[in-house]
Amino acid sequence: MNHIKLLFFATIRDRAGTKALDLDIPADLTIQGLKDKLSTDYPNLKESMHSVLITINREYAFDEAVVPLNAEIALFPPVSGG
Amino acid sequence: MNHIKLLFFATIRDRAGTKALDLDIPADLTIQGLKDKLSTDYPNLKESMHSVLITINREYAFDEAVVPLNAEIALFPPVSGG
Amino acid sequence: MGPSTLNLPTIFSITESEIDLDDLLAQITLKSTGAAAIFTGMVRGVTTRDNPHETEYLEYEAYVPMAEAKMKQVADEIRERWPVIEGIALVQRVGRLYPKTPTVLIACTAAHRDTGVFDAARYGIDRLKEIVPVWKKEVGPNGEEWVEGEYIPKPGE
Amino acid sequence: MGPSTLNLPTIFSITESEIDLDDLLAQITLKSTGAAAIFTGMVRGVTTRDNPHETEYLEYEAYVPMAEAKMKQVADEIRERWPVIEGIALVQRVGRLYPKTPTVLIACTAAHRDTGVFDAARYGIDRLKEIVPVWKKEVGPNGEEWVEGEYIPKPGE
Repeated sequence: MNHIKLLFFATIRDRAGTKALDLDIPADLTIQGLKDKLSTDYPNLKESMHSVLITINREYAFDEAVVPLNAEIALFPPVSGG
Repeated sequence: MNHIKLLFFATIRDRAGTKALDLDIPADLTIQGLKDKLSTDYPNLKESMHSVLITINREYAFDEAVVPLNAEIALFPPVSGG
Repeated sequence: MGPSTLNLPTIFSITESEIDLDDLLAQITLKSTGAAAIFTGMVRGVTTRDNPHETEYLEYEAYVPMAEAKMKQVADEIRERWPVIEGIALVQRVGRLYPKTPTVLIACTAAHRDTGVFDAARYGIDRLKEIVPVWKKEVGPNGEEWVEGEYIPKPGE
Repeated sequence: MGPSTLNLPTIFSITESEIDLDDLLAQITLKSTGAAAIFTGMVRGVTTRDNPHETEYLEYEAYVPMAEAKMKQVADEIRERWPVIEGIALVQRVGRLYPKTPTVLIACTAAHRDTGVFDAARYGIDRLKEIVPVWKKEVGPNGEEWVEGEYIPKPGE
């Protein structure tokens, strides 16, 4: 198992209903696998999983990436600062 | 006769040795005529007359222009602000 | 040549405080600096383009540690593209911000104005709006709505 | 569309006082403003391009009433070329100014950053250095020397 920390921002946080979550996931889970798991466990997030940006340890990550041990994973919509 | 006010700036002022001068000139004198007169009356200014910028009443003026009555004429080198 | 890159001032911060242009400019001005290009964005109270509307305030939030790291990355990208740049400041203000308030600043300094300092500042704000994780919610007479970005970062960004 | 040109803030001044960027920016920010491009020039203490040298200070002087009229003209030219520009500030500081001190500022505001606000500011500083009657004398370890401009205004400028 892999113990990770999830952070949610903006619209994703609103839908998740929380800012952060600690989660245990299988050791070789990919980002795509994590999205699938979140869609199942948190139905409110399902629709967002198509357009969500995901970071692993503060770097942008993509579907094929395997989630590293004790990773800090953030989920958020395209940025809109400035 | 035409009574005009001359203003000198930067290098031209240094060479003229004064900031301002009141001058009586013939009524139909052109800017070129004024330059010639200044070259004769103030030998220090002669060399500067090739590259000097001249304004009549705060607008850039050229050799053919006739100096208007009671004009404010300024003489200065190309600008270097900023 | 100018001072080595190691000593060049680079400021990047997410802050809740007012953006102080004069102070930031002073911090990125070296003895060899002769020019600065600065961009600031502010909250528009009235928008006429695309979807005309009024704004009461914007509520900004950031993923702070990543946002600061990505601002540093934007500064590094600027220095790689325009090696003449001397100082760089990138500041994003967060929290509840009202119309006319500066929300973001990008400033670049160089010895002269004709070697890319304007382009560098322009690049900085464009890039910040692509990869720095900051979001804003708009609150107006018709309720509130998250402003949607559109850029999808590529691997390695 | 934005407010009528008549009410748009235009600041132009020759001053002996410190240039206050935050104050000037606030003065040219409207409710419809979302972006500002600002250029500032400062006294370089160390110059490496062309003729490398050091500068102790610069002594600026201006033909004040004409300089302010020409700054107004530069602002008018900016509005003619970029009608989206909302506020404009042009400030030239004069007197004895030391290295790192901002000497000149051009700031332009607009609703958005992608409709010419950067180009307008760039145009403003280029134009100011062509037609606004201001001169500077440079004082350094080897004595003093007037800085020579090179632009010759054409009739009607």
